[in-house]
Amino acid sequence: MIPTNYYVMLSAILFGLGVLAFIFKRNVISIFMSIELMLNAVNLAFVAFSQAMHKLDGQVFVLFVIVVAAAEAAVGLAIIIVTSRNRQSLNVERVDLLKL
Amino acid sequence: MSSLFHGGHLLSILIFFPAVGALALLLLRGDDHVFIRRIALIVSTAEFLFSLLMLRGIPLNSGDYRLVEYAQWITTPPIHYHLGVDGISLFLVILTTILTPISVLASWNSIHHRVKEFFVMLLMLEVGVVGVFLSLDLFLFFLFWEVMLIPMAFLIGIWGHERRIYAAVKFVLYTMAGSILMLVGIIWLYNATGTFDLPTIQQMIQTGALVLQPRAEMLLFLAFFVAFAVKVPLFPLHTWLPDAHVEAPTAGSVMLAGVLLKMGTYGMIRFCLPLFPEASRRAAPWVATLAIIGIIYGALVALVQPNLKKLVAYSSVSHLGFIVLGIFAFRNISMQGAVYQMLAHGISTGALFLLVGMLYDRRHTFEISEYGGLATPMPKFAAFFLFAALSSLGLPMLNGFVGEYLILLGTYQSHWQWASWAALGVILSACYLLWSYQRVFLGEVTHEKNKSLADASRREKFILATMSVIILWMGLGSTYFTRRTEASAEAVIDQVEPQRPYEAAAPPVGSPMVKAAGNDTSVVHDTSVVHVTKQIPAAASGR
Amino acid sequence: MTPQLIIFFALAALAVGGAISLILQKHPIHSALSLIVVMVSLAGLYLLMGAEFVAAVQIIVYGGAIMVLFVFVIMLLNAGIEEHTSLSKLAGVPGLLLALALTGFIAATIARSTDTVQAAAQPGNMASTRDLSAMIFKDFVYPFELTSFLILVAILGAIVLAQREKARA
Amino acid sequence: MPILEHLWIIPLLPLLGAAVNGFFGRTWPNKIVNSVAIGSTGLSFLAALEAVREFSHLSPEQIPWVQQYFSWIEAAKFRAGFDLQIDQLTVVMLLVVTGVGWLIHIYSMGYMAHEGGYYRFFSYLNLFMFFMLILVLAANYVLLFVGWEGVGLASYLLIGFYFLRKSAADAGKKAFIVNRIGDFGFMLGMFLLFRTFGTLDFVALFNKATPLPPDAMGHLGTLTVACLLLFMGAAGKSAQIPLYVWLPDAMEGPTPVSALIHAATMVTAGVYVVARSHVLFMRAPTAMLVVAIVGCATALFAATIGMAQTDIKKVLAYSTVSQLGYMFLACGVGAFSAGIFHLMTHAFFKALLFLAAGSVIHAMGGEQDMLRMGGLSKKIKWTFVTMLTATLAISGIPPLAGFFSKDSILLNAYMSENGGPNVGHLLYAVGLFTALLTAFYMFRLIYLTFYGAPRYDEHHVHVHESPKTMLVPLAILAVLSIVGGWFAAPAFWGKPDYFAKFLEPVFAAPGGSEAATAEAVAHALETPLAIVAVITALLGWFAAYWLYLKRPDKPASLAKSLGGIYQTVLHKYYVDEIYAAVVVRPLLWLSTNVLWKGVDVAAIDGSVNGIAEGLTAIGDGTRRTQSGNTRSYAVWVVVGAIVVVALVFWAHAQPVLGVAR
Amino acid sequence: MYPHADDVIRALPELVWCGFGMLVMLLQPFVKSRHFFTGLALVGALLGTGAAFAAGATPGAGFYGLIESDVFSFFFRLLIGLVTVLVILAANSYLDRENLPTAEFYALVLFATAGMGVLASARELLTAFIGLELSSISSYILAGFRRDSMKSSEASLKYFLLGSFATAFFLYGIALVYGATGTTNLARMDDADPGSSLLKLGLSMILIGIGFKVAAAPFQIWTPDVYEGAPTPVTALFSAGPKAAAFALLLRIFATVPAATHFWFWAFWVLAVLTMFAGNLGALLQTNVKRLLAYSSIAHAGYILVAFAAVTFMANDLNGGAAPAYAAVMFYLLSYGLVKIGAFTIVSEIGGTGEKNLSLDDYAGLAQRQPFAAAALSVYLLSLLGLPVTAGFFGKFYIFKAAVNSHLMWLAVLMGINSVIGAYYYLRVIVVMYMREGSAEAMAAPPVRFPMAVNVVLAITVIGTIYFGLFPNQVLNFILQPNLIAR
Repeated sequence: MIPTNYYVMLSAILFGLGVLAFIFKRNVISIFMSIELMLNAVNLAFVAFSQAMHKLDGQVFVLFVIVVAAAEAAVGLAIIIVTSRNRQSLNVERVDLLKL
Repeated sequence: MSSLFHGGHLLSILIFFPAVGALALLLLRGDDHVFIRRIALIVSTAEFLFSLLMLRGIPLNSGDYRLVEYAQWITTPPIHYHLGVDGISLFLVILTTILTPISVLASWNSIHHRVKEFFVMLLMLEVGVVGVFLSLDLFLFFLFWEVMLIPMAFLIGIWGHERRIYAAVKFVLYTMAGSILMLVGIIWLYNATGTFDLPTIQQMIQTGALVLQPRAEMLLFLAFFVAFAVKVPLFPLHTWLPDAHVEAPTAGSVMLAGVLLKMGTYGMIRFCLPLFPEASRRAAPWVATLAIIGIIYGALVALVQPNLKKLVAYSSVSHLGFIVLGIFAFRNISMQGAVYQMLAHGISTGALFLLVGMLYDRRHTFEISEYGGLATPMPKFAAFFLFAALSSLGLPMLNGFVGEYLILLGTYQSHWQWASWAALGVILSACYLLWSYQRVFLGEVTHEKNKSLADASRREKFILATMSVIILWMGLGSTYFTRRTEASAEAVIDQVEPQRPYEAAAPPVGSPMVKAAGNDTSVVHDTSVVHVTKQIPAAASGR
Repeated sequence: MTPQLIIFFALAALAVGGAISLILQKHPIHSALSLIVVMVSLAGLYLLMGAEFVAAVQIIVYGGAIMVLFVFVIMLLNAGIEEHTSLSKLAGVPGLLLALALTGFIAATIARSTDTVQAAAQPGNMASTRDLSAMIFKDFVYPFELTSFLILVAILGAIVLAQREKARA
Repeated sequence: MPILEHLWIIPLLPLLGAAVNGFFGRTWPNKIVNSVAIGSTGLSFLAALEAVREFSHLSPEQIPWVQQYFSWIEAAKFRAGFDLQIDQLTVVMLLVVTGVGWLIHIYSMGYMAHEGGYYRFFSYLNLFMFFMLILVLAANYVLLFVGWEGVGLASYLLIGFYFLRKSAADAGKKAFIVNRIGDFGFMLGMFLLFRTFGTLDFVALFNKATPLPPDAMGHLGTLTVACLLLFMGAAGKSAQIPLYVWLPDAMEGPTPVSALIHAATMVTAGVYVVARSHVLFMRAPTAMLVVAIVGCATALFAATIGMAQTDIKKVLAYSTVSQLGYMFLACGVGAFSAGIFHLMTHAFFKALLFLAAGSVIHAMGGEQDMLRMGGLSKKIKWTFVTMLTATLAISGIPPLAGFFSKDSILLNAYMSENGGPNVGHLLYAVGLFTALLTAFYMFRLIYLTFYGAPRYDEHHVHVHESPKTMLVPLAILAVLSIVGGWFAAPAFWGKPDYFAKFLEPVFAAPGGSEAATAEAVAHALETPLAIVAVITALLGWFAAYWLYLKRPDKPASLAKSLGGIYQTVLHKYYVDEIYAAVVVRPLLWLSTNVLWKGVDVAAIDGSVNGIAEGLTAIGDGTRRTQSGNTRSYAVWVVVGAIVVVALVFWAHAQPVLGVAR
Repeated sequence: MYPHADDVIRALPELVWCGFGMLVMLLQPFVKSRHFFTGLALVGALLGTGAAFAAGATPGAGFYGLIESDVFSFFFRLLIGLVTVLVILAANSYLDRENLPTAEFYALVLFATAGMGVLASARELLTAFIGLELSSISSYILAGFRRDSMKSSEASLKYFLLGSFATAFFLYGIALVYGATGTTNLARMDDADPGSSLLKLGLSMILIGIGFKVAAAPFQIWTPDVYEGAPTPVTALFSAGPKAAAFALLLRIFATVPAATHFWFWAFWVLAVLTMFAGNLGALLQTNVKRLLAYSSIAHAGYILVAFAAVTFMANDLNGGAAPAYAAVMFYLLSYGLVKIGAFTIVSEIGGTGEKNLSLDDYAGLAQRQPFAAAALSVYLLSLLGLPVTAGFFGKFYIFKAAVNSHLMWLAVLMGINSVIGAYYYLRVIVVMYMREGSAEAMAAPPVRFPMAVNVVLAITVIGTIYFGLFPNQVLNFILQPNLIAR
């Protein structure tokens, strides 16, 4: 018997690591990956809750999230491509034309 | 046509006729300046004539709102298009409507670019100001109060002098800062009463249907008061005024000094006192102190101004201090004086600004040191200037005296210290006006350019003569005005500090002076006396 | 300690390790591989909880399709080792502390929460794929349809953005 | 009684004259301007005479005769009407004003003949007449104040008549402002009276005041304060210490103006007001004492300055100040009729002095410095004779007018027991000494001007007698200066003083028997005191004679031996300088540097702008958080997350309600 | 038969918008005329808006309670539809000028619109999430639509990264709420235990996600950059549409989940203050008009949050005390949407090819060169400033009223202070247009001729702004219906 809390705690930790990754990665692709990490954390929580409450909808949500993540990935990577084309750099800190 | 004016829409016409005129001007081609000026003059003169029709609707000794218009405008929250005129607003409206054509005339030759827009703005300004004076719904009042800002800011900002933009922005920001608080106050009041209708709220307060906690009342009072104090302007909120005046074109200054400042004092009379009587009473010493500081301070600063227009501007600070003092002395006499002084100041300071503007038209400077000895090349002009200055410094038989005298007289009745300090302003006004008059007009002509200045032209003479006649008439026939303002002014005072027949309030003669002064306030609060309270007509009277 | 718990901790450690590796790796491709590790270990956890379908989708769509896309793009853009700039003052120590604080708070809240979460997760066979499909196509048909538009948008976006312009000046 | 019912005609005529000349006179020849100006004042004089004639037929109950024309100011319980009133006091003033005024108009015709701005001059002069008549006819304080301020205005305009000269413009301004300082007190006095009595109409107010007991000595009761405030106004208008400084400067105006406004009429308005308010003053012994002391001090003070002046008009100006001091002394000791009497005689001889001085100046081609005159008696005989008459009159040589009036004042001062017996004697002594000085400086003037060797360049200055238009008024005034005092002559024979008797209804002394004994004492003292006074005057005369005719070298050496004292007196005790240093300059400095540049610009605008700048700086800071770096942005999001979470978890208490509904 | 016709009708606007989005895409290879797509998109937008009436006429929950067709969603669908119509009209000339693909653009706009519609009507968090993503992903693409522009692509990247970041929070919040209540359907959460810390945490996370969308400080951080970088018509859309939709979701959460309001008061209080100041202070020094308007958007979000503070405060008032606050939010969104679209349209037109003329200096003397544009922009600015006779005045008035109503005096006062600060920079633009002379070459250049469609947009927005500034009544009464939001 694994308490649901364990799962959710793990999801929280993963989510937090995702946040950390978002902040500390410089490469836009890596940053995007950290978002995926965060979404995975969410999924873990959904499944854990779903199981704990014997409700299926949590798992349905996971599927939706995965679809959304896929769509985001497509668009996001396209955006990354455009940016890298325009700037010849993938370092997010170099993308700072717009400021103040 | 006549039924239109009889049928109770006169006030609406007064408000919106200039707007129609402005719209008509907008549709005109912009390059025929003469035509545009004429249209503006005709519109504003017609407006003036319309406003005179109000006089027929106001019987003597009536404190009610007359010519009331009442219509639902917005249902949630209930906001009404509620207009009405009483003795206090009556002449302020007429003052506005007469100063507008005069401003048009004064701008005849001094405005060269964007002429059409100028007159449009002038007329829109009139719309706002007349609206402010005629609104009996707090919301409507606030609306016009804000509407008026923009035309004025444009007048300053587009047709003003060197630092016009700074002045225009300062003007708007100061006023807005004040009025936002007022908006909060208005809404608060609405929350407490469920209505924006001024007469209704007044009645609720009078009948005790609405009882505000002292702290709340004071905050509400302050919310309104600060907005008005900025407009007046009361020391230390006055610093926008000199800038605005100096930078504004003549017409702007005339309207600003003539009527816009009066909106502040009008607001105090119309809102602060009747709605928050207790708070008004508590605040009165502070307000009076500020007013007195303003009187003396304004005068002293005016005294040392090297800039003629700024001098007149600071003199307004001083004069308006008198008005505020008169209002917050809570005596019938001083209130009457304040109402009267509002009109008188409008005319005499308006005249001074016109004169200064005419000088500017000739020499393009306000620096006093650039002038000197002008009485030689332009004697008539000098005579007019002196006349206006004398009226401003309160020479008896001219308009400035009556108001000032009544204010001081009334104030003295309850607070002799206030009146005594304030009366110093009377000395100082003579100092700065006569000194500046001397430096500008007397002595030998020192600057070569000034030797050939033209005396007042026919147009200018017409303007100045009109102003002079009004000055003289107001100085002699003050009863024509005071009889019409009396009942309304007393109605206001009755709500703050009901007054008994005079004799009873007199301190025992021969009693020590200081004690007498101390006694007086307690006498006023003596509750054993039956107050002769005037009933404020309910809003229903007009419905 | 039950075996399940041991498996859980092993997978959890793997997941957390993968996540940390994601952060620490300098090369994006390594980060991507670390992410795959996380995903796979999460799939294991799903299995542990009895959500087989989700676990499968996780592996196929996430670990497979999406991560492949990532790797592909990394290759396409020829992304090298991460340039280590620190232009953002905020994203240094303060960022670290803030993020840790947030994480800590969330974790602490969850740990202290006394409601449903405390109930033990039931590894069970209730998550039949049939039920799932019924739910998707009945209860959640509207969002499901919307996701189709979402994918359409994604395609559209990819075309609009990444397409090389025909006549580029 | 047509004129009595239409009293307004009397002031209105000069106003019309002023208006007509003011608006149209610019293009008219002098003759028409003359006819308008002199005609209007002449008619006004005639109307006044007619009014007095009708007045004499009134029964005592009808006096004071009040006519209400229209309400000028109304507010609540306050009413100020355009109400005119005539009683014995008014009659005296009316006749003096219109009569002397008219004469001076005539004189001006000749004096101003060659000046520019002729129409302007007469317009102003008529305007002055209008306001002065309002002042004396007013039936309430407010209307009186109209005249009061109005004459101030006219005075301002006339002093500054030669406005191209800076000194003239300065003097006009100074006159107006100093008067305003007095008016400040006057206004407060009115306010206090209104507060106390609820009216400012003379009749009603005095009726209410009459039953009141007097304030105790040294006690600032309402009446005392009111009287002191009124006296402040009077001191301004009548050039008493400390507000006398404007009057000598006012000599910048044309000489007829000095004669009319700054000698005969306007400056006596203060005395008039005090006399008019005697009901109040009688009940304010402290105020009375103050009036007496100030008057007395002014008399002495101005006389000392007068001794050292060399400008002929300045001498007369200080003399005027001094004589006004006498009048206040009289009022202060309760001898109102004596004060008014002196007012009248002074109007005659001082107007005469000024006009004669004008004639001298005219003759000298504008020269005013006595040190550049001398030996004129032969060349301008008429002027000399009339001026000598006036000098004798002012010095108090019997039987000229000044003798009687001054004697009456000194007698009353001597008898005054207000504030203790010795006070009266002290006042008397000072008054007497002033009389000595008066005789001295007046004869000094005569000797310097008309005797000795000419001290001017006879080749350039062609001394000539003035035209008839100027001499006739001189002659008339000379006659009046001689006979003007004879009304009071019977007092020496124990008969009633006609003048005092005429004014008695106005100044009726309270209490019968006391007054009777006082009268007896007075009669006993009359002659001895008169003899002393005459001897004193003669002493002054002789001193002047000795110093300025017999030993003309002596004054210079005397001045040298007096050193600092002489310099001080010559420079008028440096009062102007002190005022400038203590009041004017600090005020200007304060206004400029503290109020304007300090408070307004630096403090208020500075803080407003400071707020604006502070906001801008914060704005800039806010802007800088927008660094453009996505990583920082992410941290901001985290910050926000923490803020939100923290607030949700730890700050969910409901806020304290702002107000009860 | 499932889904029922009613279900479809209740979701009809979104379906129409999506349908037309697809249609546009499908026809793209076949039709060369650019204006055809404008027309088609316009028709689609209008039809979708019209469908809102159909949906409004069929009140009730749809799709097993995932969405709700009530007055509330009707209002927001109309608002969003209006925004879309205006944006489509305004974008036409911009796309021509910048030579951007039209069909794709309009398709994305329509999809985004549909996403917003979903947000406005969703009554279930996952559906809302999908709607949010639909509009967000479209927005990311639209922001980078000028793909060879550095700024545009940067805006797109930042928006995408941060947007996804925030979405993760949002999603995590949904997960936690789900964990706490066992459901994601708002209507079933009415018995949720307000004391549950999991619920608190979940709702906080949701607030973070929505706060990001509505640009509440400190989540506002992306706004200026993205608004500046995005193509101007897209900026217009951003400022009016997604914001309204996100606020709609928030309002619905409040209305249906009583537990939600318990803890949020201070959060909204603080966010409102931070947002107002962040927007207004940041705008003070801006010289780029587009960026200035972006900051102004932040400030206005702050004002709306003031009303939200009032909502949360009054939510416990059983007598429906929160109704005026709802009304304030909704009216404000309407007035503000009109104004912002109008303003950005003018910025777009004045900006010229490549968005060159965005600086304040480019507006100097505009009143003389283009009096009508200057006048229109002045109307918008005055409305933003909150002067009477504009809709913005009433918007602000109602918010003040809501705040005062809830005794949030300090908040009202702070808002007042902000209004004054705001007045400064709005006035500055007006001052520049009217009171400053333009550069010689700018004055000599022929005035920019606005295309018809743009003029229509300006006319609609100006007239709307003034009309609602005079007669806010109908809208307000409409909002203040007792059955505004189905519970």
